[in-house]
Amino acid sequence: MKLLEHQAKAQFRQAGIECPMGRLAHTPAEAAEAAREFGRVVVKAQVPIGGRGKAGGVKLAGDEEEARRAAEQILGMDIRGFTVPAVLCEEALDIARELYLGVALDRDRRSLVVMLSFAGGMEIEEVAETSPEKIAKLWPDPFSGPHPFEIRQLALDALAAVGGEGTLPKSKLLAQLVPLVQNLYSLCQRLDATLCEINPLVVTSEQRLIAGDGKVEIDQSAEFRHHDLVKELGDDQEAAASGDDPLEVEAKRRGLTYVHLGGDVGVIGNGAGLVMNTLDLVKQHGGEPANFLDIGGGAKAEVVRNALEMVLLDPAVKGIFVNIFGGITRGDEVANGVIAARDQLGIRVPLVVRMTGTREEEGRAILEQAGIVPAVSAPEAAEKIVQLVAAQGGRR
Amino acid sequence: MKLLEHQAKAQFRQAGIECPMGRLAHTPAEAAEAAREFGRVVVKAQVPIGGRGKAGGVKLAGDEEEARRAAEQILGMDIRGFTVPAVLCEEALDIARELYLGVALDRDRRSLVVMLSFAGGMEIEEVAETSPEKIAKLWPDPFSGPHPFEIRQLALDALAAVGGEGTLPKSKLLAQLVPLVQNLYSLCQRLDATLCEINPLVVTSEQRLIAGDGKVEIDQSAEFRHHDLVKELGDDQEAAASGDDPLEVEAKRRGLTYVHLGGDVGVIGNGAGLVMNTLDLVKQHGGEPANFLDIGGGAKAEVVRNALEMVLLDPAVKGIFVNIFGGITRGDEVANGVIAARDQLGIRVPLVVRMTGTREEEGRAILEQAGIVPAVSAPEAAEKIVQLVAAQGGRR
Amino acid sequence: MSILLNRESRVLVQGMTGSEGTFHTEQMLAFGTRVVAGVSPGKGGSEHLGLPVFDSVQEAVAKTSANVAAVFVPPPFAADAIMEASAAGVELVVCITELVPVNDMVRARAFLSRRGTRLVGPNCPGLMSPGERAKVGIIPNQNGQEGPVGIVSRSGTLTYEIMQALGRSGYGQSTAVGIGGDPVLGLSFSDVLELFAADPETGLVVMAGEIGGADEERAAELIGRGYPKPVIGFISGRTAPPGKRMGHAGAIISGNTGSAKSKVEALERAGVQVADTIEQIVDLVKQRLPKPAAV
Amino acid sequence: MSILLNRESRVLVQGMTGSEGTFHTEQMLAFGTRVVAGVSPGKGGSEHLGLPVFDSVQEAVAKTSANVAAVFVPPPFAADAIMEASAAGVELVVCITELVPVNDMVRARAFLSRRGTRLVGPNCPGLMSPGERAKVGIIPNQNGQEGPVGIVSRSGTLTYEIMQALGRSGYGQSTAVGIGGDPVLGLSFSDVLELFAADPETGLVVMAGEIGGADEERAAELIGRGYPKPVIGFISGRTAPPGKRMGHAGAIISGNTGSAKSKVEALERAGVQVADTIEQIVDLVKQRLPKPAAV
Repeated sequence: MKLLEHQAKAQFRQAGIECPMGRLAHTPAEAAEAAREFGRVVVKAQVPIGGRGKAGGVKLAGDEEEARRAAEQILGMDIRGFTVPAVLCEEALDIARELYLGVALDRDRRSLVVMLSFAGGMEIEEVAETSPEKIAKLWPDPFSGPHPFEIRQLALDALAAVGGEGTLPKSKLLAQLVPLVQNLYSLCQRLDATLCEINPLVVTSEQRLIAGDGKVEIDQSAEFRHHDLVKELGDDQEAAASGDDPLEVEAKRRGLTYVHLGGDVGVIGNGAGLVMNTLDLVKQHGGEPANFLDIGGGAKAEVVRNALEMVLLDPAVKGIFVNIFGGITRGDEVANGVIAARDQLGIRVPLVVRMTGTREEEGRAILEQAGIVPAVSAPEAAEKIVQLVAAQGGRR
Repeated sequence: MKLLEHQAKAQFRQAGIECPMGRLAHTPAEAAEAAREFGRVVVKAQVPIGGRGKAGGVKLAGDEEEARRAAEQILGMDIRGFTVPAVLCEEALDIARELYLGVALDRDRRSLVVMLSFAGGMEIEEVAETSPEKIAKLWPDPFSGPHPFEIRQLALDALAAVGGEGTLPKSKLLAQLVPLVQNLYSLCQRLDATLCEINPLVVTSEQRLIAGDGKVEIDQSAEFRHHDLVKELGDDQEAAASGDDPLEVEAKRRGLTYVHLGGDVGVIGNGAGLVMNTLDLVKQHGGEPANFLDIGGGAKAEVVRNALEMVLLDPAVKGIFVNIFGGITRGDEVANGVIAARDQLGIRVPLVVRMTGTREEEGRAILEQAGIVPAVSAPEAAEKIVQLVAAQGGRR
Repeated sequence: MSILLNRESRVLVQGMTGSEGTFHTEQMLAFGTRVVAGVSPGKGGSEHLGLPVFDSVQEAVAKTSANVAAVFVPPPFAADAIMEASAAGVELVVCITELVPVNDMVRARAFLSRRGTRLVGPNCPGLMSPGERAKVGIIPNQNGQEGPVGIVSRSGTLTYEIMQALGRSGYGQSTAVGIGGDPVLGLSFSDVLELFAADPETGLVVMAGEIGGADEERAAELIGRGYPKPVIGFISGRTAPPGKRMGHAGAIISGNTGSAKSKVEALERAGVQVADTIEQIVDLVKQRLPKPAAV
Repeated sequence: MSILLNRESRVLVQGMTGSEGTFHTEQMLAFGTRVVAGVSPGKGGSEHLGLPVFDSVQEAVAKTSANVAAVFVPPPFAADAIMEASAAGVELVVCITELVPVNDMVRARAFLSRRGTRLVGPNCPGLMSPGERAKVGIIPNQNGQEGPVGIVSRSGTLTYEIMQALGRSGYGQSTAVGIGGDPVLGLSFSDVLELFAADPETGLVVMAGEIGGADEERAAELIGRGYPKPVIGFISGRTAPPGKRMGHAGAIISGNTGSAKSKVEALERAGVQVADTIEQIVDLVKQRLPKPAAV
């Protein structure tokens, strides 16, 4: 899950990382109060998506009145599909320079990578593309974490990449970065995060390093180790996620790996590769997939029923293509699930089931007995479902 | 520093290690209260030394009255030189078996070692000598700590060493030991301890593992990382340490590495090896060293003054032998310190200074100018001081 | 011949006594695999499916000389099981378990790389060497057919599809390897391609990638430097919209990186023919390897 | 000839700009040591004692090809400095710093052993190869005298005493090594004895141990298996009462383990003559090595 800025910063603070003083405001009055407390403040929309600044979701306010007005403008605003439920009001920092500091999963190195750049701020993504040499990198041993000497070298490398022009003295930089990077890396490991990012990492005019913004993404597979936190943060995010696709929200609640795609052919399969290939097949045959839904390995009948029900919640769906190749998943289980769903849910849209692999015969027998004819090959099944949906007036 | 049992257990609890319910009592009334709360209790003297049980410092009390009486007997008792200032009153466990679990520094392997034995309890030291194979050992990588699979193997090895007779089912043992060992090891690392020991680790009749007693020793060199804790625990120990040698307590306060030995020849040197050899020399020449005092490497004049003052606090001292071989320590600094001390403290006992090594000439010159004749060789100096002390009526 | 797994391989199954472990161990045995032991901490000393069960991999290896481990334990314990197998001296670990925390795998990878242990997976179907009657994992038995095609794929079910489609045209496999769909994997496409390069039975390699990551691009670089055998490529997820996470923790497109387009282009630049459909894979194999080896 | 350190050794000093670092670097230079760089994070680019100062060991090694590091940094940073030197490819690290936390050293040792870096110390006087005019550490220059005696000792000041006493009788050193008095050390007595065994200049070894630990007993085992050169032993702390910690974190007697008696007996069993006093060391050396090499 992605944490909102104020959630990320709460984690940062616990980890010993300095953040600006601030408070969350749900009303313009609360924003004004923050300005009374902190003076000049930045009012920032709390939405789980980037590009807030460009969308007008971040405003500087010099006094209470300005803070009230900024909050009025931002609260309830729509930012790329997300309605803003709250703003974070933080003391405005005296910014001498903006660095970038992030700990992220590096798939290629199969490791976390620590990235530091003196060319931080809003343009970091452009920097990453056009002058990647300006981002110094460190791949720490995952058991030891980054050693102080490695962090110092990272800082020296980042500094050398901008010709040594680091705004604050080298010794001050090194002294502050060592604990900062250690804390951020520990936090990333402790939260089982795949991303912990500070951008900008602000160098203030007093030469202190302060986290200007924060991004944290917790690995979904590891959420079982962070039940309480995920629940707490998730509840808090419900409001912020109001702009989320309601079908995807519902799927998450049901524990299903579902992506809403907007077409009219419901797709269910087992294994992400297979489901993606199924989407490709539907497209190749002229159809428009309504969704991606992977029931995963070893799915039982109940999961299949749940998946069918989920797909049918999308009113655009005019037919469903179930594509199962049994490995861990067994044909008989899937067949039972399909039949249970059809009977209990009274499914009326066309249903094409293609099934092969483990317990294929048993599964086919069950389907046939129940009057459902399974398709033999995936392309054939794709063609069939696209035809059936088209016959119902769906897109072709 | 060594933690008292109740201090160690407070650390255990914070680390997620289960301990019996209990409370510290400074008076018999408080002990009775504990019995009212917990029922049958064990009343245990809190002293920083082993062998409490044999000395009568541990008593079982069935009710409030018995607890009061036990506390009356134990409080103020002298256990191997320590006056008992407080007792820990804990619920009496229903003991099915006593295991031993410890994390300790293994000098030979240059590593922490985790030790587990089913032959735990009071006899563990005897077991270690007579049947060491009954203690299973694990040397974890210090960066990863013990992996769960390693802890399971440790448990299996310990179990095999007693023929598989482990009192509780293997799966329950493994499930409880994995987090327990991880927690104890983490605690040891977090506290910079060289020993974290649970003995006995009690298997209760409900097959739970509970820490019956606890020993923790924090590495003195690492105390700078644990200032608050060491201060807090140290204050608490002051009372308990009432039986400590007052000279050693004072030396600790002065930050000096001093051991009181009971003779009449005060010894000061730089480098533990040199000081130990100086003690050996004094003994070889028929003298009795009053103390060991190592001023360490690079000592400045002020440290030397402090050391001389410390040695003179021992009323038995009839002469002082200062033996300096300069490496990091410089002869001129030592000479200045000796003179400052003599002048400020008005030292009247004989003083033999032997000095060689770095800035030896400068140091000798300073001493000679001030009227102190430095000795040439260490044996010669040892002989001289023993003679001088004997002349004062000291032991020979 | 084959890669990674052959008839001499002695397999132990971690988590054998669980329901998935039981089912798939039966299937492995039915395929002919030399499964020699199960490992279930706390159940050591018992028997399951006629095989001895041990408390630890160390004991299992000591008693049965197992050199391959199949991991069927639940996600919270999977990385530890992988490291246990490596520490016990097992040469090849195949982790079937899905939803293993990514940072657990980062640690396990670091642990294994120090010891030189090979890992396939996690979140993978495992591998099968049909000519050797050896399988570790969950690839359906009926898909195994001896032959000259090496298959390496990120997706389990797609591997089966490809095996089945090729099999129907008479093309069996030397070894089929599902490397798994997670962001942090053991063997990569490149690693497996190098093994296939050295395997005399393998005449051609089918490499089925998907969106996300850069392993396909890395493999393309390897092939581009000169690869001794024909390679047929396939990339799934080509119609997936960018920025959407497609189930596999691995399968997400962020900007241009890891897109199907980038992968297809990289492969084609390296001289790899990339199929649009599984049927086309079969056609391309037929062109490059006109005679399927007799089975 | 010598062990560990010779006239080709290129030494960098970590913490050179501090007061101890400055003083002892001057002494090392005066002795003839090829000190090539200092390392002080944050002070890179400056000069000190006429030598370039770098921000990191990595940079210092890249620019000066240093292969030996002397560590003079304060205790909280010492273990990190040791690991930094090792990671930068330095072959020999000599840590003078005392009071380094024991668990820091446990980690540093694990780090170094993976890379094969040699460590002397911490809490040691370092080493000196007088014939090579090379010294790393704090052994007083005036004690250095070229000759056939290898010295290895746990105590700094005792090392100086022994060097001085032997020197006055005309016996100089091939190399004198103070391995340090801490519980967790780099090179052990055994490690250094093995190096002396292979050094043609070393005709005899003086080994000065002390109470605590079992390194002396281990060394006795090594010697007992057959050692090519005479060894003279010495153990300090023989009159120390048991259970008392004698300053060196290392020097504590617990029960029988690590007592002076156990060490003396182990050495004598291995055929080592153990001296009671430093004067007796000189006598024994004279017996075993009648002619001191001309200097």
